[in-house]
Amino acid sequence: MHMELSQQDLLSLYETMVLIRRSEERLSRLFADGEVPGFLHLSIGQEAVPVGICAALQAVDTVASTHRGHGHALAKGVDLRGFFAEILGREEGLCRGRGGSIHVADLRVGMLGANGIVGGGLPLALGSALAHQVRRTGGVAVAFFGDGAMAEGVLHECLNLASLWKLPLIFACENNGWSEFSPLERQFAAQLGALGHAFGIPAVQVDGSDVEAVRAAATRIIPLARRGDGPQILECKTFRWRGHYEGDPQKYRDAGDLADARSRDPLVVSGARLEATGIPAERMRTLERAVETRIEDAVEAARLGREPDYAAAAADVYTQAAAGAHG
Amino acid sequence: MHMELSQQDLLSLYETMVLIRRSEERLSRLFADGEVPGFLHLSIGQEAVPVGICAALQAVDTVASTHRGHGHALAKGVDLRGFFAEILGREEGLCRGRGGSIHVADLRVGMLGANGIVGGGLPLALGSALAHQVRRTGGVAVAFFGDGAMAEGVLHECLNLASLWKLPLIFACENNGWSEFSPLERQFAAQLGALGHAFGIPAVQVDGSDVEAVRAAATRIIPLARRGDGPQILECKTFRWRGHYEGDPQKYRDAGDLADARSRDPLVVSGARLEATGIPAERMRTLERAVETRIEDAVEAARLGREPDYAAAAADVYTQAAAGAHG
Amino acid sequence: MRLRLPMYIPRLRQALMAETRYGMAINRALADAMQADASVVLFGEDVAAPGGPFAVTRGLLAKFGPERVRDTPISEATIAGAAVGAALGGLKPVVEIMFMDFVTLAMDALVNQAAKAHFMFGGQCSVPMVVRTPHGGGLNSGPQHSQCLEAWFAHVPGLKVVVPSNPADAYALLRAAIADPDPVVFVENKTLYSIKGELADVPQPVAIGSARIARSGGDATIVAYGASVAAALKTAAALAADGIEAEVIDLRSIQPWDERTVLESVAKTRRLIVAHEAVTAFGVGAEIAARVSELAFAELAAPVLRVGADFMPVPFARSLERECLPGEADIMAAVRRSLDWKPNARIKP
Amino acid sequence: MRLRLPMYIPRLRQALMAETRYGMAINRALADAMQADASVVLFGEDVAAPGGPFAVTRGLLAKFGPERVRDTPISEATIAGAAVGAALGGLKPVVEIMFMDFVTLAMDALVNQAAKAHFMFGGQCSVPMVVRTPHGGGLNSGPQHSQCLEAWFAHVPGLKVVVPSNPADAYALLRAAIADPDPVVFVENKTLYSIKGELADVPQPVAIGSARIARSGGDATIVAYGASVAAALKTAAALAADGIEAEVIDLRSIQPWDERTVLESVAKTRRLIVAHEAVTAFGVGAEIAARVSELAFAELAAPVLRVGADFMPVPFARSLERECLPGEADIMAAVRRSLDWKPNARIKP
Ligand SMILES: Cc1ncc(C[n+]2csc(CCOP(=O)(O)OP(=O)(O)O)c2C)c(N)n1
Ligand SMILES: Cc1ncc(C[n+]2csc(CCOP(=O)(O)OP(=O)(O)O)c2C)c(N)n1
Ligand SMILES: [Mg+2]
Ligand SMILES: [Mg+2]
Repeated sequence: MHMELSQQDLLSLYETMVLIRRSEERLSRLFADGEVPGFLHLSIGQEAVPVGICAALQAVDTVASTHRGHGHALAKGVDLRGFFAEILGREEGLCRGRGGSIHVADLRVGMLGANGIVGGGLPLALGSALAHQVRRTGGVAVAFFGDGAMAEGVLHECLNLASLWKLPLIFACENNGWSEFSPLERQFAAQLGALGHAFGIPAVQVDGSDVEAVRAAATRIIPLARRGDGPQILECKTFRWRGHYEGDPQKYRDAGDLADARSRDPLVVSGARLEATGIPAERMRTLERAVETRIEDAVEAARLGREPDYAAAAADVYTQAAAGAHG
Repeated sequence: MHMELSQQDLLSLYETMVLIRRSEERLSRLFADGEVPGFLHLSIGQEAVPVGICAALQAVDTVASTHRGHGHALAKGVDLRGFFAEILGREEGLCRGRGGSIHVADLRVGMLGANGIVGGGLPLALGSALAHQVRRTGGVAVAFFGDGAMAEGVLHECLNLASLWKLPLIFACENNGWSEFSPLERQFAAQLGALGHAFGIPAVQVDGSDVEAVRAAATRIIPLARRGDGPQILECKTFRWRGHYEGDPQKYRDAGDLADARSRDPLVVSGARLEATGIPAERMRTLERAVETRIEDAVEAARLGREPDYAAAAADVYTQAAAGAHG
Repeated sequence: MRLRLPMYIPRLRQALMAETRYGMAINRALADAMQADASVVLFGEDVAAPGGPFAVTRGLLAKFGPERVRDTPISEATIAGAAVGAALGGLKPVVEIMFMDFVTLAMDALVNQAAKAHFMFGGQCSVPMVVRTPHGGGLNSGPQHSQCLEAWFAHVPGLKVVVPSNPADAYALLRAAIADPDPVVFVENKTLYSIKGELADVPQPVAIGSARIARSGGDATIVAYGASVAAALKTAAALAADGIEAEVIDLRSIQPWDERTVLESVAKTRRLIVAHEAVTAFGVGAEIAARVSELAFAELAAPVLRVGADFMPVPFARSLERECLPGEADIMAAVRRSLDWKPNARIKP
Repeated sequence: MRLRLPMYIPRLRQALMAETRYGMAINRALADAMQADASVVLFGEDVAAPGGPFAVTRGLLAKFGPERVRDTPISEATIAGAAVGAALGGLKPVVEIMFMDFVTLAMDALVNQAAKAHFMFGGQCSVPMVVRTPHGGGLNSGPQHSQCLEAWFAHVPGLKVVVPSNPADAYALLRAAIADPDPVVFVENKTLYSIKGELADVPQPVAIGSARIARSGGDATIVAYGASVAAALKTAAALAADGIEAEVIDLRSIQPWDERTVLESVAKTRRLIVAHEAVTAFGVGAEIAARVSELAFAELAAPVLRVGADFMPVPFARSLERECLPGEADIMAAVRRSLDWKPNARIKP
């Protein structure tokens, strides 16, 4: 179906998925211990989507993310220490402790931010794609959004405008079947593909638990957007293992649905594939341990981090001290 | 293609179209003479759409209109004197001179108002349809909207929600090919029918210059919505003869486009059809003169009307005097 | 009808004045209103089957069925717009916007449609709808989940705005809002959902636009609303230990607001502090300060002082958020500044 | 750089200080900014081929091509949101929302995204975008095409808000807004588009946040912005005939606003009237009145008075709209009230 990846490439995808999985598992424990302020939305079970897509991106490319954005951030290569420090609310955080999990951003690597507004990333990505087009950067923009976001009117506006302007924009839907506590079938009456079709935007559906499949699809369609063919839709069917947020008891979800979700573990899928390539089990364990070490290092650094600087925050409402008073 | 109308029915449709045409022509002259404050958006050339659709409605049914709403208002049966008095800014106006052309409403006949916000009528109509459904009124709601409004996100949200909730809602698109000064092809990348299809909403396209065709389609689909089959789309291809607003020199429009528009005059189409039924020319002229007389009467009454009552307006910000002060 | 309770029957009083959480008081108000009036319907994101993101609408779907209690997709513009149409169609919709930050997506329906229909259509119709929405920080939810935007709505003729500070008011004001013929923005401070307070079996009605004197005093007036009322009351208690008696007024309604009660208090205390969680600049306090500074110019012994959030998006980290949002200490400092104000103190620009 | 013109060369002065309409000054600012900086792009409804609904962007498509000057569909939320993304991507978008009433559809992008990105991302990036939008009545456009909603934006930390009152300021403030690294809401009063004023060939820059003393005087201060500046100046001229010298301050920027200039004036005149076209209640004037009442408490000889639109949606009919919107007579009445104010006048609640 798609071209074979080298063992090395596959391993690298696997490694990033492990990084996301272990980071979020670590965050879950930190959250339970009261070390993470605010909400925490984990993407465990969905790792193949950001990893597969970001593997097909270049440094110049940009991504706009969602409230469930850890995977997008890590796959796009944000600084790991800055990532943990942000979520723990430290001065050393990517956003100096002002944003938290739901606003993790690292503009240096083209990660335009997680977003607290469902659908909020769509027009941002569209604007970013416009910048790529006008400035001829050769880049594309990716808008990640969930199945729940499909109900927001802004999706429609963005499909239309992206199509009219032939923008280098990838609509990357992470369809995990849930909007918070409500299942997709009570949230959205259309198929994204049909919708794209109406706007003349090609759409591909892919198994979002299979990182190779996601990467293959992304690798096929992103160059189309890049060369000026206009926007592309990539819908990834995926599974949310955890609650909507940490602490969500998921009473609305029956055991069958949860079991279904866990039956397709992207790590297991890729792990098996790797095993089949004859990779030594030891090499896998080494890789996993190396990832865990990096994470522990980042967590420790974050814990030792400073309280965010309030005066600096107050001075950062505008880019430079404005004349006059604000109140 | 559609069932034959009796001469009497056809005449009645024709009469309402004449009422709209002559009313707007009269408004155009009053506007040129400085008697109409504000903007004026005329629907000359588009009369068959509201007349054909409203002919298939019942008294309980409701319509939400647009900035180009005179036709919807008159076809739904608003009071003619109140209509002119409103547009001339008189106390006797339907809205006591507070709304004007762009806000003409007559709740008594289920006309929920012209609307200054493009797309603004869509969720209003959806809510009205919800009320019909919950209160089991047996009614349906109609959302009139232009082709330009299709780009607003709220259309998407309303298609989705109406489909999910199987609301008795008619999406009535008046596709005249123009959004103000911009042609449809630079405004919208999709076909409405395909969009409806994506949401599982049946869509019909019809010649919006042929009142019989519009009525026939409306008569076919409105009962479906009424009996609980859910929302329906009726797209009417029509022509805007005048500028976007009165005073618009239409420099953006070439002569061919204007000639095209005028080549399909709903009055001529229906007039010819009536003639073919053997109706005496005299009867037609009598009808026209009667309409003109009604209009002149309404204009005269409006001219003699009072200045709107400012104190009454100030007291009408809320339904009843609220405790305390507002500022 | 309110039962007057003889104070010498404490057991009965207990029974009739049960402790209820703020969130549950709202739940009961919704249930009672729906019971009393079949035209009241509820819709919003996750309000039906899941019972609401803050469990405020729990049980209502089971009680009133899927026709009247509905989950919507994530479509705030249409939730609000549909409420307007439903209200015009004879229903009394109560809709929820999950966080006040998301009203940004529903402003057209609220401001251009709901607020204006009664006036703009010459009084032909009313728009009896309620938008419930939680505002405020304190949960480290960050810049896009913590805003207090009620000043926007107070600036729009045609909308009413209420912000209850306790369970009894939450109940009574929600009933009043649902009964009101006009659109009401009903603002719930998220940190209040779990606080407890007394709620009578037959609760006393509260009129929209009427403030409540939460504590009497003659030395200074503190006007507050929502979560800031508790902070004001704590401040007043601390001041009382020093022999200073602050009067605390719980505004309850922002639009209309109870000018008379505030002015009467200021006529007595000659000092006014306005406290709210919203950003100070261009906030609700500005209107109150401006109005009282005008009408009570001669009575004021010190300038009206305002306490609100610092001028920044509500930051995420605990220490940042705590410092940004106003608290007891800020209200205390303002009261002290007011009391210490010297008539010939001259603050240079 | 500003050319200092020798006043004895009137012909040269004429040449360099041509009369320009407000709308054309904006057009020229756009053209000059686009000429100077290839990253400036323009998009909005009917701004390109049709040249803008008020002809403000006429000719720019021809000059700068379809890549940089674009017509959009009717999608306000996405226009504003795309501007944020484009700004993050290295462009300097200037977008148009055709009437300020339609910003109701674009609030999320402006308030939750544009305003917060710089702060919320820890200063990593800026959002150099401008939203141009016309506000105000006077054209009998009715309740949904006449609103002045600038107070909303002034309440949002992270946004800047400017409202020029004349062609020279329109030019200079638009250049400043485009050059500014932060999001600026640039508000144009529709009735001003056709007014004429001088605009130098090399116009003097104006800093956002700096007010302008439009007329000097020692008896009372009138602070105004936008279209109300002309009314204030006319009022001042009429007062001068009676020997009363009012100082008129054109605020120009609402957020930030030039507190210092206002306080300095009030220190001199001891009387302040704030005038704007927006609804008085919870409007921009409330903040200015509250702030000055606090900081200049000891200096004020009379309460700060506010003049704004009456509390209602802007009505359609000519007589209604005229009566609703504030004018010279209202400003005059307020100045007189201020001047006549007796120290022991006591207004009962
Ligand atoms: C505009 C807006 N409305 C509502 C919410 C509350 N909310 C946060 S996540 C969410 C569900 C999103 O579902 P989906 O897009 O499928 O993403 P997932 O959580 O499944 O990753 C909702 C309703 C929000 N953050 N923003
Ligand atoms: C939300 C909003 N955006 C923009 C406008 C300005 N406007 C008024 S009519 C119009 C074009 C509408 O085109 P269409 O929907 O096709 O209706 P038509 O005028 O052709 O009847 C525009 C852009 C508006 N009134 N409301
Ligand atoms: Mg989902
Ligand atoms: Mg059209």
